[in-house]
Amino acid sequence: MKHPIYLDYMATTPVDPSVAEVMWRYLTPTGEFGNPASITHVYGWRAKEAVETAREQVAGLIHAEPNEIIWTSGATESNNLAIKGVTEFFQEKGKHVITCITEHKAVLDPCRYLEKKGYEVTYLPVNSRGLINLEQLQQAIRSDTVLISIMHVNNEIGVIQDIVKVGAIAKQHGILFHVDAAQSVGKIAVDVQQIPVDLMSLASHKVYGPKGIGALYVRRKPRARLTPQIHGGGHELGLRSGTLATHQIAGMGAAFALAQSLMPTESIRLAHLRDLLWQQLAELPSVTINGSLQHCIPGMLNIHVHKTDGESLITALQPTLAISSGSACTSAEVEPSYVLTALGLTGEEAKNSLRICVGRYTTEKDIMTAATCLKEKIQWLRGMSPLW
Amino acid sequence: MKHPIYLDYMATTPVDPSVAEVMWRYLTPTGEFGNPASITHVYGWRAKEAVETAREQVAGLIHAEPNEIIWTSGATESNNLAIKGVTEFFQEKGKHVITCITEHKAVLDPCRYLEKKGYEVTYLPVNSRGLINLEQLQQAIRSDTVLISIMHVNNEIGVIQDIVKVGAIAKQHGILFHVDAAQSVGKIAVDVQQIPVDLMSLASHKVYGPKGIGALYVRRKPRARLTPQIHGGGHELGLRSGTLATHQIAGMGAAFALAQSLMPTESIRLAHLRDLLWQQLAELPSVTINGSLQHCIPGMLNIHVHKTDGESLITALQPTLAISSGSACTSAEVEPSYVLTALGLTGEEAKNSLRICVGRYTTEKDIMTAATCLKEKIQWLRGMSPLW
Amino acid sequence: MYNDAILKHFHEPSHQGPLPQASMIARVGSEMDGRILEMAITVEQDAIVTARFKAHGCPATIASAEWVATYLEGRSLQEAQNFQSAQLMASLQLPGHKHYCALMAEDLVKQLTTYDGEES
Amino acid sequence: MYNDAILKHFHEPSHQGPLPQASMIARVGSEMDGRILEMAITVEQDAIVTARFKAHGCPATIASAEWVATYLEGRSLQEAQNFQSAQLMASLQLPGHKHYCALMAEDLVKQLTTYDGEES
Ligand SMILES: Cc1ncc(COP(=O)(O)O)c(C=O)c1O
Ligand SMILES: Cc1ncc(COP(=O)(O)O)c(C=O)c1O
Repeated sequence: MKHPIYLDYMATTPVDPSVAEVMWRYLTPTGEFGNPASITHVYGWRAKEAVETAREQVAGLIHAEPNEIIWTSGATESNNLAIKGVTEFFQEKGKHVITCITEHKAVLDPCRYLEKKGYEVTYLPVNSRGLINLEQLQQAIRSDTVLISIMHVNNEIGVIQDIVKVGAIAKQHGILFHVDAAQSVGKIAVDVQQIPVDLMSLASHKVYGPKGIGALYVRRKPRARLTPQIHGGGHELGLRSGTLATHQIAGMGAAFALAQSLMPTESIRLAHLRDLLWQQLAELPSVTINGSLQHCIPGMLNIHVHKTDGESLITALQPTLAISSGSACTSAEVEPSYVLTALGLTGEEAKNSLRICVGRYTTEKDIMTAATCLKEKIQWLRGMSPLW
Repeated sequence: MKHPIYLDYMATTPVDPSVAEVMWRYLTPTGEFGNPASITHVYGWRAKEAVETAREQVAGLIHAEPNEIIWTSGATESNNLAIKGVTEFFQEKGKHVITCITEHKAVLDPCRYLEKKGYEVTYLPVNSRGLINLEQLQQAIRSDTVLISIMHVNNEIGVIQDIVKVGAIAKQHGILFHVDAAQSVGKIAVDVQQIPVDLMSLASHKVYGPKGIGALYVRRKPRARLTPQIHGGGHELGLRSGTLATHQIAGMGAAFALAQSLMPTESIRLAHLRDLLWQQLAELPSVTINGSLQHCIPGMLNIHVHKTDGESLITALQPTLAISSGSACTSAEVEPSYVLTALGLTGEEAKNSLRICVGRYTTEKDIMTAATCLKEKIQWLRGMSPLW
Repeated sequence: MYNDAILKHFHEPSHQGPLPQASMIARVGSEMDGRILEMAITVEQDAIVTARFKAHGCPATIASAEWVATYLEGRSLQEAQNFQSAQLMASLQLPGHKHYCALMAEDLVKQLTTYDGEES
Repeated sequence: MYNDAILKHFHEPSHQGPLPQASMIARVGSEMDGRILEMAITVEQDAIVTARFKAHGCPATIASAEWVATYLEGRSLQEAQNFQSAQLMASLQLPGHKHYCALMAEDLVKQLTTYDGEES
């Protein structure tokens, strides 16, 4: 089966071929396969060098110091480490956390876990564009609030929260601020010198790096304190134990360096492709945007195709286009997206929505094919629907 | 610098070239790079297929069912998940854990963490060969013991504990039994049908698979219960959330399948190489074995070179041989191995010990070179020592 | 990921569309539920000549509509009356969580074939 | 991982071994400490002609021994008396946790060059 055009770059990205080449160097018997913790021989030294180079590359993209980067197995673990690590460290200080209703499950589920352990969590609502209200945030703050966790870019609708302002509010109240930046870093400028953020989760596989590796930025000045969540050997300044996966880390480093150099041109190109697609789709009646293009990262489009079953549309598109109805999920049954219902859509409307995301390997030709196919299949489904 | 002969296969192994080829298939834009959780397109389906094939391969090597395999980021995380997951789940039942003094840090550090949280941990001693005493184990069991965690093969001396008997004792008392099998699986036969084990940690990078991926075997019948330690999306039957790293998992699967097919011949070959090396070194005066070859996995040799500084010996060998004085570590200063001191060696004696481990790419010629070089450098150091 | 039988019926239906000369029309489901099945048939001498559906819903719903339309054509009303959801479940190998499509179809066929004295 | 200066002195020492005709011998450290430095010299007309060491310990210890032996040869006892650990630290760029090697060496040279009236 010839593969369809991939338009699901928010779910995951392929590894850039140049990044895969870098990874390859750290694998086989003829490569630098050593354990970075092996201090007694050159295999270990070379591996350690690769790890530290990558640390600089990852730090570089967000303007952090290399020693502020802690390797993890992905943004899910980074979020867990940040949220559970900070609340555990400050358990005597308070047991209240503020987050947002449209966060990724990798933030919400740790919060639910905290609730089971006696914590209180405030889930801020969002407006129809997906943005939180800073006044509501202010009002939610209590004397026992120990952490605010707000994502930078939403993984379903691409909306960018104003984390500079959120951070300022957190700072003003002396509360630690964590940002899930899995979907922003590498796509839009992120500068921890400008953002008053204490902890930031980074993912590799959303930025053309390998899956299974991520990082947590942990500010040094002033130092963000947290309790490690995986113990055993004291790697990563004691914050995250476990053998470092050299090829994965080197891959993430290379991917971040590449993202940094491509961002200026890619962000324009992707915005153009997205606009082109939307221009075509807007010709159809009753197709609307979820969220707001104004606050959206380039390349991202979430549309509500009114009165047109989302699953059928996706299935009709399958031979030509690979897209999704929301975040990648673990169950067989299609659940309406809680992100879209938070914007005010009904369950049915949410189910009739598509997440389309273009990326580094999407061409203008792909977009033309996609637009044609989308229009055709929407019309075809509507043509046999009793609702039209 | 031409790389020295690698004799540190306990620290990590290179990825077998055939395994690296498998990994490559799941990386680049022309490969199966999808997110295994993407259920709406062929990219996701192919990735999921790869994950499930690997699950069968990993389960196959230990005679488990595929749905008993939970992917993690490595044996460190697996140990954390087992130890913290079980104790959290059974916190109402009791707060006592039994383990062994020579466990890997990835077991000991989680235990120390539990102690800080009010748990009591019994650390069983070992005899001069590195084996625990089953009577002492029996005596250590209390009514509030919820977990026994004993490693299968020690990472410094290669000694094999009798986990069948340990498991029988645990079962008899209705206590969950966890085994850190990072250093045994793929090297010696491990069959969960024969071993009454509830949870078993598996590592990929000790078996010619990639670093940064591992698994926890969780018995289904009777079902081992534990609380997840990383939340967010409910992957892996809810026990471990986070995007699955297809290439890593496929690599671990391929590596385990390969280990299974090579084990019969490799175990004989590696035992032979190790014996050959020991035969040569035994010619020197005052070189003795730490632990016992009788209870040791093939390929492994830990020797005490009496009155001969270990760090100087390793450094003298560096241009020719890559070996270590113990486990790969995270600090610059050489600490005496707690495993060796547990056998009864003094700190100085432990420091004057070498861990030598042969592996899949070690040839007989390598062993001859290694033996010559070791003998030469030992004699050279002793020649300039005032102790000789 | 649907099986080939469902996908084939979904991707290449040939019985969708309006049927201006319909003898009977039946409809089950609702927009609120997220699924609607509508079937129109022409009947000549107690035999169903043509069946045309309209459907809104998941791929299994649409595939079921197509399957039922094909099934109906050429059968007598009596025969069609005996239609049971299990036939459709088996033929399309509907997964458990899609059995409701077959149940909807059974309702639909019942409505169509249970002549209530009035043509709709 | 040691620097090149240390490694060169460690891997290729040329002053190790016994010195049968030694004018003086000094020794610091102990087996318990895990390090021993022993230095023997021959002295002619207040000048150190030959220096030979024995050493047990880490690479920095052995490198320091070699460095000191080289340093001593050809110097007068008075000159050698002025030897300070900082010279060795700087020359071999000993990392902080290896400074003790230079301190041992200073002790050793002091013992050697502080003539106590008897030849050993
Ligand atoms: C016995 C044992 N347990 C656990 C680990 C840790 O596993 P990982 O390297 O996958 O973090 C190792 C190796 O490092 C080991 O040898
Ligand atoms: C916003 C956001 N946070 C966290 C994650 C989880 O990260 P990972 O896939 O590395 O587990 C994702 C993607 O899956 C994401 O989009």
